[in-house]
Amino acid sequence: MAVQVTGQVLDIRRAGSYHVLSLTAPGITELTRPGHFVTLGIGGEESSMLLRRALAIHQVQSRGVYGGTLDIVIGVHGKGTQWLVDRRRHDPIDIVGPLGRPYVLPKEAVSTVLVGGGYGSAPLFMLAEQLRERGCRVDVILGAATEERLYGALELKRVASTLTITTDDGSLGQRGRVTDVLPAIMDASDAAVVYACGPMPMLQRVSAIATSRQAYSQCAVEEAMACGVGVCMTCVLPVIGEDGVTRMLRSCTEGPVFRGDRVRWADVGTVPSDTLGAPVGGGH
Amino acid sequence: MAVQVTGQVLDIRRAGSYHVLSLTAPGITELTRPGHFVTLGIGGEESSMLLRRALAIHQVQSRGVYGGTLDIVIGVHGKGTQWLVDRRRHDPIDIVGPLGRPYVLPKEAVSTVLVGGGYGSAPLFMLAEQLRERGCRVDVILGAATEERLYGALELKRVASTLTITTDDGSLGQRGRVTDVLPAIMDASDAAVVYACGPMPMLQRVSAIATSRQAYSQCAVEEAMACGVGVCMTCVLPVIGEDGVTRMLRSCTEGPVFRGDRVRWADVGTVPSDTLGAPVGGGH
Amino acid sequence: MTRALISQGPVPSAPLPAVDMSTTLGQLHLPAPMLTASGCAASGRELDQFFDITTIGAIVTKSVMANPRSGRATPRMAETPSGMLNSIGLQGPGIDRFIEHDLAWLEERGARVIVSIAGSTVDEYGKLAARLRTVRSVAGIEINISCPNVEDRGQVFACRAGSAADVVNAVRRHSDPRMPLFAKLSPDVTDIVEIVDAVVRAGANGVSVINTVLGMVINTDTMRPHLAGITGGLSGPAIRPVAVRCIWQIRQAFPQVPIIGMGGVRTGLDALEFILAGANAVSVGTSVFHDPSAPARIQVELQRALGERGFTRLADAVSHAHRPADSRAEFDDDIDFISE
Amino acid sequence: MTRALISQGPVPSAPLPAVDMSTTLGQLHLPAPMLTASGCAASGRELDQFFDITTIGAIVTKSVMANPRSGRATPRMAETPSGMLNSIGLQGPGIDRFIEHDLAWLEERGARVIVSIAGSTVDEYGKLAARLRTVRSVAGIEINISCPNVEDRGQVFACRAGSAADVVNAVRRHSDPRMPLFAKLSPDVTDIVEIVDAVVRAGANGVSVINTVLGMVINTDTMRPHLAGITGGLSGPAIRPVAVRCIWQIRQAFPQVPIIGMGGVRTGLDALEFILAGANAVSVGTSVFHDPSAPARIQVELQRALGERGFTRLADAVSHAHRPADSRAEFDDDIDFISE
Ligand SMILES: Cc1cc2nc3c(=O)[nH]c(=O)nc-3n(C[C@H](O)[C@H](O)[C@H](O)COP(=O)(O)OP(=O)(O)OC[C@H]3O[C@@H](n4cnc5c(N)ncnc54)[C@H](O)[C@@H]3O)c2cc1C
Ligand SMILES: Cc1cc2nc3c(=O)[nH]c(=O)nc-3n(C[C@H](O)[C@H](O)[C@H](O)COP(=O)(O)OP(=O)(O)OC[C@H]3O[C@@H](n4cnc5c(N)ncnc54)[C@H](O)[C@@H]3O)c2cc1C
Ligand SMILES: Cc1cc2nc3c(=O)[nH]c(=O)nc-3n(C[C@H](O)[C@H](O)[C@H](O)COP(=O)(O)O)c2cc1C
Ligand SMILES: Cc1cc2nc3c(=O)[nH]c(=O)nc-3n(C[C@H](O)[C@H](O)[C@H](O)COP(=O)(O)O)c2cc1C
Ligand code: FES
Ligand code: FES
Repeated sequence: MAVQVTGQVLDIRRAGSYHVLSLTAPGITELTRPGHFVTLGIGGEESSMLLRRALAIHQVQSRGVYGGTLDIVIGVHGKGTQWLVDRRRHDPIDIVGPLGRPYVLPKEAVSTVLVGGGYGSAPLFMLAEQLRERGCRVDVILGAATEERLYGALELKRVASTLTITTDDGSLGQRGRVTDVLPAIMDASDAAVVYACGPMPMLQRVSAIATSRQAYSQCAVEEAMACGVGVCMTCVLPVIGEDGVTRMLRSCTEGPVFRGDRVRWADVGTVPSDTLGAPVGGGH
Repeated sequence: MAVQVTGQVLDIRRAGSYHVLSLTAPGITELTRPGHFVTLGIGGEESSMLLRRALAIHQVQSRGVYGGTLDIVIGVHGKGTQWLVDRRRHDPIDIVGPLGRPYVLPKEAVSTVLVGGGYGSAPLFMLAEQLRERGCRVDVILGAATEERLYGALELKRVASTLTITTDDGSLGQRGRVTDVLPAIMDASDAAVVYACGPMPMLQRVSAIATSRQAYSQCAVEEAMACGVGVCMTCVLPVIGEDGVTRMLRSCTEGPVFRGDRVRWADVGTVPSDTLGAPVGGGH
Repeated sequence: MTRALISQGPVPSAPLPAVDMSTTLGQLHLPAPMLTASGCAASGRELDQFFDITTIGAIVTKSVMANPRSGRATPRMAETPSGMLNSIGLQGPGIDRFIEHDLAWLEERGARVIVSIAGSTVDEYGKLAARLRTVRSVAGIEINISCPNVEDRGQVFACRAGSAADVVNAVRRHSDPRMPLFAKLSPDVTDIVEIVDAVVRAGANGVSVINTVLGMVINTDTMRPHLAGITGGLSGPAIRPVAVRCIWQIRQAFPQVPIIGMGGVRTGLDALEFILAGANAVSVGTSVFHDPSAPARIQVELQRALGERGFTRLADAVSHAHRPADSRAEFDDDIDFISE
Repeated sequence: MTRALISQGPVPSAPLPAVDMSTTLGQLHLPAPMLTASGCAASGRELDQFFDITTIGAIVTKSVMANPRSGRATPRMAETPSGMLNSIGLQGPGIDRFIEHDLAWLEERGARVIVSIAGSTVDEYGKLAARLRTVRSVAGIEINISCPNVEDRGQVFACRAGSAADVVNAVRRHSDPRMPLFAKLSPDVTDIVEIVDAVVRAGANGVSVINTVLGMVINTDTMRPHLAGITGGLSGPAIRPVAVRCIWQIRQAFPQVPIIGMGGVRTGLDALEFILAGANAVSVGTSVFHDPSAPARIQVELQRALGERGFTRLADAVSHAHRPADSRAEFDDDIDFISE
């Protein structure tokens, strides 16, 4: 269940190369679970940018004078995200959410590893807290190209059992990639679940590492979305169902969180020939 | 000669039902004469509104810390003017100007009457000052539907020999129209020129009254413009040339100020059949 | 600032004027004129959380084919100025599962449904129509003929009068004779009136215009076509003037043919424009992606706009822009000239 | 905020990369690829106050007819989402005054000129070509065939291969055999490749695509068509994907035909998109109304964009998006995955 509300900008602040936008979002925060996302209308009524932008929900505050507020972490990518970070206090923003399938939490108090790439750490905060509440061990790995593209390391440190940082250029933490350190960290805690959010190639490798260690992986993907609510079919990727059949599933409603071992990572961006209803011969 | 500059909003304030926008406009103010206009880019870079909006230059200040500023008076009409009045201090605005043919000033110190309808009074301020500098008598008539749609009566009073106000509803000044009082005022001063700015039907009648009294009229028209600089041919109206031939003239470059007796007011919005190159038979 | 609140959903700020919003599309009577555009509302379920889908005229479902279909590879969309390109490739569950799953839900929900069908061959269209004959809850069929004909070098059915008519003919023959059929046309033709003529002769009860305009975007980073499908369909407000023109041309040529209009409708005034041009009902497509409550919001805005213009029946506004000129009323010399 | 400064004119902020910007359109060599679109720059004079018109490739002048022409009644334009409609009706001074007045000025100014011509009959086109034969300063002729043929129920020449070819044929016969001729095509056809085939066979050296898309706006206040001409031509960024698609289709079918591309180009990246799709030169139309220095600004932005992508010659980028897929380079599994 998602709702559409007009929120207001409460605050916008920089964090490294990102911006954190706090919005009032009455009615949305109450329903939010880790891994949910929102879509925001861009550019005002006379905007030439028709499509909403999808952003992971970072934090929610359900009470307080504003009756529900949420934070999102924005990396400026193009004109829509630029518009968002140019907002000022009290500006209205049209919000739809919470959207998507959130992370699935383990029933038991197992060990977990959370892996975030760049702003992909944003949804891991709520997740880490809820896992801790359930008694899970939570080891966190954050990676980015360079220090200023890490988000929230200090805050995550507070809630994590361990925090490991990697940067491509070695400007903070270990030089290298999150997947360089993941195996050892999984092994140390005997992790049963890996939660990940970040670029597709990262998710692919995280998922492979988890699977090779008989662990579950829960990966939040990022596919271009036109509607965000499941009606347009733009955001699909090939996913293997329980019946062993590959289908093109909508990442906005059947994701963005998928079981890593179900996603045909190497085939993302294609329609594998054994997909249900795949083109025969000349294609569609 | 017009220039294109990025100005900055210095101030925006209400005046009755209008807004007065003050902009830095280095390079434009120096060239401005009464009757000139500017065009402003609307909605920012990702705007769906492609066309610039034309606005009369109300006042210019050529010196000062900002190196040239100008004021315009805006009546909100649709989404573009709404966007303009929603600007805040320091917002950038793309300005092209000064554009058009300004009012022609008399060589001698004759009596003049200035007639403004609604925000049409905006360009009359500079005009009144310059006419007074030349020793002309300046009687001003302002009219509007209702009091709050009059602009600048107090300020104009200072520079005018007399100021007469009419409103359709009688909320200020005489109940009626500017053309009800124009004949008597012209006769009283033996006016040689009438300067007018306002809606087309007003200009038509002002021009007829002036002509019937052997006076010149200088009317600033308002036609929808796509380019404002003379390249698109959208802003035309039928005007009789010195050779007696009617042509469809561009109001952005051959106007906006026309001699009232040259404009075929009753035919505005049509192509009179005796226009140079008019369609024969079935039309173009 | 408060203007942004317009996208807050269908909550009216002032009491709605009393306007009879019902409309008639040949034999099909609908209590309200707004529809969802095929492919932009799936089968209505997802939108039902944003507005009550039974309050609008009907849900037009995503074009369904005979068999399950994966659609094309991604990227399937690109944002363009005031529009978007899509190249979905008709992903869908196939007619059987669609009937069992989607139509059953819509029936239970009490929504009116126009089912959109698509085929790769004339035969497939006929089979789809035959299959739907057994289903009670179908109020009408929209025949999406903007599909490549695999039997004719991938020529799009909608682009030639002959192939367009063949498809409609097949559907007509296999449908209940009382089933309202709407042929959904492509604007990418030299003469749309000729196509309308062909499909009406072939048994269509009305037409839906317009489908998307063929377009393309090159990604300036990869320096290749952005869409996996290379070309895609342009939709959204960018194409609205093209849609209005098509509706106008069709209404000029066929004063009585029922028209479902679509293409870039975003507000009640846009919908009014379509109705004045000749549309009997109006579908909302891409705007749903911008505002998931758009169909219901626009319906309310339209009702208000009609009331403000003195209409008490939507039907009276249909084709109103075609009325003969009445110069006296419009060029009245005595109008209040200082209206500013 | 600083992004808005982009419309400040062609002043580059960093040194421009060295890129050979010259381009070749058959026999016509131009030092730079940006042109003005016909009807959006008059004869260049007004724009010369905003940028030096000799720095761009050429001025394409407003389509001129044999005799003076008043154009249509107003309103002649309507703003639409990311576009505009126009219905000017080819207002102009007629060929004689155009040559004496406009061409003479352009020659004196030292600008390269492509003259656009338009006619109501095949014969008129021929006469215009013959008249231009006497003028030295014409670098090329653009034949605007998107005009109604008064001898054939107002059918637009560009919409049928036969009439399009007839016009081009007449112009070819009356022109200097070495005069580069470009047929300016309408996108409002079922198959643009077929039209290109016809005009090239008839003697066109290249094509200009696209002219405006037929559209319409209803004024919801008067509840009548907004334009005095009822329908009008849609231009601006809204139609850019349609233009890119047409250029792409033509380049796919004709690897060598020179193409002047236009339709909604607003930035250097837009121009690059056209070039990658197959355009050899790019015209700027409606964007001039938004930013009168657009052609020069876009040319600078294009040069920068080419340099950033490693091109040293514009010519190497032409049609680059058609290059065969090279999967290795593009789907490299080893890319830096935490690039964010
Ligand atoms: C479920 C989900 C969660 C996301 N969470 C975050 C987040 O927390 N923080 C953050 O900074 N970004 C997040 N993104 C990515 C964000 O949506 C894009 O950066 C943004 O849409 C880019 O818009 P733009 O106008 O700046 O870029 P442009 O490139 O100008 O956008 C053009 C079009 O492409 C789409 N697009 C471009 N890049 C992406 C992308 N990476 N993913 C999806 N659509 C894209 C845009 O939505 C738009 O429709 C998320 C995306 C998804 C799908
Ligand atoms: C020479 C000139 C001087 C002007 N001076 C002033 C002034 O000092 N103060 C002021 O408030 N207004 C002035 N106007 C009118 C002003 O340009 C319009 O009110 C404005 O363009 C409307 O834009 P919009 O987006 O608010 O309305 P919309 O109706 O949304 O505009 C849609 C399109 O129509 C055009 N348009 C609509 N109404 C007019 C109009 N009345 N005149 C010209 N184009 C129009 C717009 O420019 C735009 O392209 C002047 C117009 C001209 C031609
Ligand atoms: C993502 C998407 C998918 C579409 N799928 C279909 C479809 O399956 N069948 C169909 O007839 N039209 C389809 N269309 C076209 C729309 O129904 C509509 O005709 C077109 O988009 C113009 O309307 P709009 O501008 O309101 O979207 C689709 C459009 C979009 C944007
Ligand atoms: C106001 C206006 C006038 C035009 N006049 C002509 C013309 O005289 N001859 C012509 O071939 N094209 C004419 N065009 C079409 C443009 O040259 C161009 O093909 C079209 O507008 C698409 O490009 P754009 O989107 O950059 O404007 C005109 C376009 C506009 C907007
Ligand atoms: S974004 Fe529309 S279905 Fe997922
Ligand atoms: S507005 Fe373009 S010529 Fe006047």
